[in-house]
Amino acid sequence: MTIGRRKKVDGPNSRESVSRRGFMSWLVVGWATFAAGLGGLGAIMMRFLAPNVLYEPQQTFRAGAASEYAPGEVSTRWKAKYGIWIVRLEDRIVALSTICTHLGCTPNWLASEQKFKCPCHGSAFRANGINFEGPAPRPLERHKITLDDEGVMIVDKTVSFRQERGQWDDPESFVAV
Amino acid sequence: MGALKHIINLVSAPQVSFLVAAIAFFFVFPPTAGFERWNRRLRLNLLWTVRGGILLHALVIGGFFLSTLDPNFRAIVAKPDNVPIALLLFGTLFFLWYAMKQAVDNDQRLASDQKPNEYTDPSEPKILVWPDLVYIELIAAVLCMAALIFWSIALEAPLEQPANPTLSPNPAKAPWYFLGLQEMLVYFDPWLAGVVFPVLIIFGLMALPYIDTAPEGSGYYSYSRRKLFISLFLFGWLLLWVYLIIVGAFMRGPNWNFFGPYEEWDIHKVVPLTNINFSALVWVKLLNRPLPDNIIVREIFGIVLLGIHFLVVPPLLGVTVLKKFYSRMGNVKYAVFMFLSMAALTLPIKMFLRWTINLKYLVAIPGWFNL
Amino acid sequence: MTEDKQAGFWARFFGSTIWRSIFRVGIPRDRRARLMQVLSNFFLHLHPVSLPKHAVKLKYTWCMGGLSFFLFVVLTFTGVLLMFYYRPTIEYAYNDVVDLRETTPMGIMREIHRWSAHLMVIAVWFHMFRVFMTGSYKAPREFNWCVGVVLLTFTMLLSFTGYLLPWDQLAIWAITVGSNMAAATPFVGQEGPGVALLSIGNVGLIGRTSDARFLLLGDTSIGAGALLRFYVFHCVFFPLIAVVFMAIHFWRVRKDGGVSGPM
Amino acid sequence: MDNNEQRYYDPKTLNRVFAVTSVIFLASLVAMFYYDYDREWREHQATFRKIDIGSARERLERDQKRLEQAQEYQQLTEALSSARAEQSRTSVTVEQERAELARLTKQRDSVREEMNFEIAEHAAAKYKFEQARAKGAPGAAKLEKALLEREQAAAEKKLMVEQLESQMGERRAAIEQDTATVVALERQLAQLTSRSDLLIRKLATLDPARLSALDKVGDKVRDLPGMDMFNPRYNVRDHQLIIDGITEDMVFTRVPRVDRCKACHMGIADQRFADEDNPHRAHPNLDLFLTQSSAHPMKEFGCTSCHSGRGRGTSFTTAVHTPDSAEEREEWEKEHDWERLHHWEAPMHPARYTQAGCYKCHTDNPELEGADKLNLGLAIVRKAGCNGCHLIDRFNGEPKAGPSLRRLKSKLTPDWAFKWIKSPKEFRAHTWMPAFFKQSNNSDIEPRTDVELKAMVHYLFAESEDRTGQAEGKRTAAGNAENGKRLTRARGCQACHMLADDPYDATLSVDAMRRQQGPKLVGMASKTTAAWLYGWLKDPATHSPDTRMPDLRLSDEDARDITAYLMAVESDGTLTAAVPATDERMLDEVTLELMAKNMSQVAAKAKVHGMAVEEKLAYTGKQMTRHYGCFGCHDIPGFEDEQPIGTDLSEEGSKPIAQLDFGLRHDLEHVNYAWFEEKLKDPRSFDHGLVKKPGERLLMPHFGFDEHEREAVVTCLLAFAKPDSELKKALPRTPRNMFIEEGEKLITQLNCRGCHVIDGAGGAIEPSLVKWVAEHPPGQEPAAEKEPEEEEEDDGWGDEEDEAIDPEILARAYMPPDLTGEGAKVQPEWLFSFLGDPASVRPWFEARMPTYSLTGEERNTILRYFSYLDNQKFPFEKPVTVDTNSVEFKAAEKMFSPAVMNCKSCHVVAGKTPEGKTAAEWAPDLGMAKDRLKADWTLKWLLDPQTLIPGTKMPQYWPEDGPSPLPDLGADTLRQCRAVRDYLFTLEEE
Repeated sequence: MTIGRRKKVDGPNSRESVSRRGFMSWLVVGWATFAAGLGGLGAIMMRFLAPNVLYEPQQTFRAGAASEYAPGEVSTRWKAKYGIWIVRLEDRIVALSTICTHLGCTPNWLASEQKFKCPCHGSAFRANGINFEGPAPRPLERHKITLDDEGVMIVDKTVSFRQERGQWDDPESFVAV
Repeated sequence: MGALKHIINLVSAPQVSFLVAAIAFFFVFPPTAGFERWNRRLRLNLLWTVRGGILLHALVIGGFFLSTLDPNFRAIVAKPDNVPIALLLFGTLFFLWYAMKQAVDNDQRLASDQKPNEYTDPSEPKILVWPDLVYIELIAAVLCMAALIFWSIALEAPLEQPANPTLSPNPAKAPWYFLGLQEMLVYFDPWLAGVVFPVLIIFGLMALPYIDTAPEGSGYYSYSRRKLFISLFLFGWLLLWVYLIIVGAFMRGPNWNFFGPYEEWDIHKVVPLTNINFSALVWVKLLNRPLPDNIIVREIFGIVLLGIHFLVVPPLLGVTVLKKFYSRMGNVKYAVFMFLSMAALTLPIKMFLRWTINLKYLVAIPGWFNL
Repeated sequence: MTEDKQAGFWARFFGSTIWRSIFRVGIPRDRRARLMQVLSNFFLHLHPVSLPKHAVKLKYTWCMGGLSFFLFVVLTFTGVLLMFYYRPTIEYAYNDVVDLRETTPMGIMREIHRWSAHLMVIAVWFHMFRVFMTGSYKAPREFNWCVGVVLLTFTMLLSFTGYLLPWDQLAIWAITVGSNMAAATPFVGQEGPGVALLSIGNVGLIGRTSDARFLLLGDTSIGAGALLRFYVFHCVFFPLIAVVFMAIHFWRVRKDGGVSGPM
Repeated sequence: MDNNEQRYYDPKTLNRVFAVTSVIFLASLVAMFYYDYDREWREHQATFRKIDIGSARERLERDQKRLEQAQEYQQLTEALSSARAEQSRTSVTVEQERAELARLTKQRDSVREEMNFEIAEHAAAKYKFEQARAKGAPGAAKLEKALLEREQAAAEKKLMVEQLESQMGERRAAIEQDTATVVALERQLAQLTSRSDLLIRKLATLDPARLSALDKVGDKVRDLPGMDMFNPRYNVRDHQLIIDGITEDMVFTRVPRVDRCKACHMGIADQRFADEDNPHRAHPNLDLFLTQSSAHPMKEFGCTSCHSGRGRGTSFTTAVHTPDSAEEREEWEKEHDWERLHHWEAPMHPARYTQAGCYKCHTDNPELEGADKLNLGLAIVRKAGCNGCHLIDRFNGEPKAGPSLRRLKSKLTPDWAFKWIKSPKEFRAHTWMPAFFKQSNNSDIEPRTDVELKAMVHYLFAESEDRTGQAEGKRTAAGNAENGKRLTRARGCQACHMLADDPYDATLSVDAMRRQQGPKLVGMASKTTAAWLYGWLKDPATHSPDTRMPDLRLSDEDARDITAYLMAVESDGTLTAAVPATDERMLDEVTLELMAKNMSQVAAKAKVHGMAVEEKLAYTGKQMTRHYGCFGCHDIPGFEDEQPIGTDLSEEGSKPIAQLDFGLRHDLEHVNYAWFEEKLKDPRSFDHGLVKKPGERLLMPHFGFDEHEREAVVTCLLAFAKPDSELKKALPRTPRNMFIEEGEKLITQLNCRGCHVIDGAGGAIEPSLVKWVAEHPPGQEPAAEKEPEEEEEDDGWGDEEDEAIDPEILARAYMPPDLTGEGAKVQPEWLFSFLGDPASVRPWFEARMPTYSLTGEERNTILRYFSYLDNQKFPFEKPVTVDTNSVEFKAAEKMFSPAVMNCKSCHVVAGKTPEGKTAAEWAPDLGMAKDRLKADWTLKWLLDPQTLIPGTKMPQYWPEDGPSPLPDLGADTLRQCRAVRDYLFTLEEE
């Protein structure tokens, strides 16, 4: 409405005798559609930034048989390639994510102190992934780990389990030993 | 229909079409008063009226779309990368007509001692830029964007096989805006067509305002007061650039053979292209002697001709036909103007000689200078 | 109607310090405001405040200069967007372009970019044609015409360097033909005339790995080096130069007395 | 107010124009969104979802019906509810236990928290002390004390935690005990309903009928244009395969393959979708492809590594599908807007040529199981001698396809040769000799080609060695044609030759081609003399040292009979061409033309003028023989070091289309397979309409392939492509594979599979044998004891009392032995000597292993082939030592008695034949076992004959649950077998 008034004031009306309504509606249609168009361009830009396909490395891998891991062992075998620690706890084997839940650094496993210590802000996690030191807000995530027909463990990084959501009892979050 | 197509195929061969166009050109765009009289007598100036414009557009656009009924024509024109060339063709025609129409109008006004259309009385108030100009600029931009998007939806950008340096496509073409240069490569050595000519074009264009220093005709469309420059500029732009692009894009097929617009691009087409150097032509054919061993002696006729072209003809013209022009321009401007014009003329002359006497090089000093 | 209430709100809004600090002029209600609108706006200050009548007419200018600039802007935007997905290496270049069609969201950006580029070449030509036909290159605009010729050259160079980037057969062969011309440059191209002059004793300075073509391609034939080089030329080097010349061009239009007109 | 307008345009018009412009602009943006969103896979995925839901629902329904009907399920549910009721009665205690556990847990957590602090403090104290001690700081002692305190404190807390945890454990055990029944029942029930549970879980997110209202909205919204960036259901990402191991050729480099085929072919690896329409249908051969357990799991191989096409394509056209027929093409154009994408060099093969893809990796498998068309194509290429004129990598070093022409003179007459070359099919409709003349591009110049042919024949005969009279042998009298006919059938000629009344198969197979190793034996009389034929039969090598015809060790009498029979069989057709007199003017012309290639026209003219007709014939003959490339298939004197005349076909399949010359043929589609098809149909057809001198015309001869054969050959040509994938996925170049490949080559050359089944393929003679056995039931003719030697191999069979035996079963008795598993079975030394001098395994058979003149190296090649094929430890075998006084030996001796195994009832032992059986039923001499058989194999054979040679007549004496035949040795089966084996190895031959 205000826009209309603005134009009305602006418009040199001596030459034309248009009804105010008709005059306004053309203007409103024009600018409203134009604004919508600009919004559309913005949306296109946004959409453009979200890729439809990814070329990430394989998200599932074979982690060997359960017997390859000693009781209590924290294996860093797959850390470099897949970003996974295989940890053999008392009664289960789990696949721990190597991403610190604080700000995404990669902690180090300190065997002498039996903890994962993150170099960025000092968070520390126990072998089972529970956080106990520093700013980390929640335990490390665990990934799906299952046995295939041949008894080989398959880790699937696309599925994760979070302790604070009570997902660590999900049968797919561990392999019983 | 078939016969008509066949005739068009024959006529569109550059030997014919270029020659006809080059001659007709000066009647349509007369460079001198003499040509202008002919232009009037032939009523060619009527092209630049509304009726003439309609006829012109109807002929070209109608002809173009009728031609798309022919599968061979369609196959070539419909290549995505050739679409801009069609756009260029229509655009050039329209703007040429539009500019000429306004120029002719103004010429008539000037002839009857009126001011040109563009003239505004200084006492009249100027137009404020806001909102008139910025509004139409916005409209133009938005329309242009919409047109681009629709164009992009309708036509996929071309993408062929992955680059393979061992397998050249047939024909292998430069981007369309350089097809004029590629066409020149048929007639000249790469260093000339690929390096010297482009540089000359750029410098010639830059030199233009310093050669054409006459103050009249600035700031409005006009023809008759600037006929020499407009005629020469249009000759360069329309015939030596746009025409060659169209030939290069639509009529050069496999093995860079020429194909009429309705001809199928047959990879097996064989055209005799044997050619002969000027030296051999003179020494062996005319004088009936073996070629001399000394290169300079051997090429002496070509060198002399070249000398005449660049060094003798301009002064000669300066004291005869262009006497008034020469005296107006002065030595330096006249020399630069003539050098550029004569250089531009070498292209049609060379083309013409190639078609008529199969001339390869006028002067052939291997490793140094082939022309 | 709640018009009054609204008007009150809007009036206060447009009168607020924040609004006034950003939009100095406000709604152009009168001549002065219309004048100020152009003067105080960064994007519009390229324009003069007022123009003779004929210069506002499409009939005279065809808007070709403005469209050329607009297309340059479109090309810059779409080009920057394409850079998110395109990698100029022999492993990725072609497949990234394939993906633009197959999977990349709004991959039509490539089409817009390519067709804009073609259109820009044409628009620049028509602009030059219009300027010539109105004799607008004459004094005092001689220099600006020269700047325009430089811009024309850069428009084509930009288009030409972009032609290689899809890394397909069209690209490599068009550039092969083009770049071999560089090898024919007199004196500094290995195939060019007079190349033998550039030598010290028996040592030739210009050869396969030291001529104009080599500098252009960064390689003896078109390969990974040329692709990267053309990418940098296309995306950074030439646009920068073109922008500088464009600035001069626009500046000179104003300084040389605005759009030309009859005396 | 604005009193000075200073305006040019009418604002109303401008507003109107702007409004229209904006609307167009907005429309363009909407169109752009739609264009980006409108993808084929989206529709296919939505359809697939429906199919998937339908199938899941159906399975769920079926499973629930099963549960309803299952008694176990009813019982379990009842048991569970009663157990629950029981438990709720005791719930008070359970609740108490739970509360106690919760209390303990809380306490433990609190103490554990303290413990954690203590531990951390301890670690810090430890570090401090270590540092201090290392630096020798004065406060070290104090620090050590602090450390010890910390340690103790931590230990205390730890102890407390452990105690609490053990209490918790007790509580837990108690709770578990109380709830054990219910938990166990629940678990049982879950197991029973697991299938349904899975399906319900699947459908919960998939089936709109099972979604909540809000979920339904989300389900729609997630796939809206623009919204599909947030977790879309329909996408390409989840269906994209990146194949690291198999790369794609980008000319400058190779990059991992990316296949997105699954974005549309969603059900491709799931057998449940076998009956759906494309693109949802499952792959037709999931046992071999795509599934994890198959040889080609999808994750490792993808799709385009075999099928070609553009893996990155996400639309029907850009995936570069290729239609199999004109009808399919039309359908695709209508339904999928299909067009041929010319700018992709590896389009998918049309369905009929799919097997070409196998060859990308399996280039070394001589015969690829399952790829019949490809195998046939390769066999045809070899048999037709394509590699004689065309270089083909794979066939390098193969022998020439046709017979040697070095000793032609004693066999044929020039006139017959002329007629034969001019139109070979007239004489034998199915001959492999192709036709060079009377073709579409040279029938107009017959006078000239006649002269060329005359000259060639002249050259061949002039250069031929004349051995008439030398090798004909002592053929004293005419033979008995009747007996000859019988012999040709009985001796196994049909393994390599077709005989008079043998029909050709309607469609060619690899086995049929084995039966065509040599020419069909008809019309010999019109071709050659009885004397030559007799000599040839007696000793083929004399006539042609390199011939593949083996020595059948025929007696004079047999050879005479066979000669008589073969000379009497008439040909299928007759040669009609007349032999014209030499046209001397034409001869001059041709000679001049040929000569002028190497010298000036003037010199050539002078030279030709001075030549006699004979000379001209000889000169022209040699030149034309070279021109037509006869030496490609035949060994011809004067062409020993000649190079093949044809195009290199090694990478023909990936040749760019521009390099295939279609001539003026615009009626054909310009794709490579259409060119190949046409080239095979009429090799000269691309000359059609072109003006060419005789010497410039296309030369490829006409083979007369039918459509089936052409298809096989074109498959091969498409298969001969640039190597596309990396070797690590192909057969690795291990010694084993290389030896097997080498052996296969030799075995194919010798046509061993004409008689024997080797590695699962071959035994081509079987149909002929069946036919012969049906016509001549055994017993009508005498068992030919007079033959002292014969036939390799055993495999025995037991009694067969029935008189009216099916000829097929009977024929099996006469079949040459199956050599599958030969490497594990026989001793290498024996095989080596056997191949050099085939001795008898079943001397009573008339069919016999012929003598091939194999070199020691060749014999070793075959030996290695069999050994590696069976993964034998080459070549060692421990000798078996036998203690003849052992219990085992005595027991085994007993076995031979009729009461137990009665071996002698079938087997010949030391030359003594079994009584009361026809020769067809006899089994090999057990006396040979010692030298011939491998000890391990014999043991396995005795244990389970059927596994080693399926269909053998050897009974199984130690069936798994049956009675033990040698109770003396206890129940140990292996011990018994070993005893029998050892006993066998003491037997001697006659």
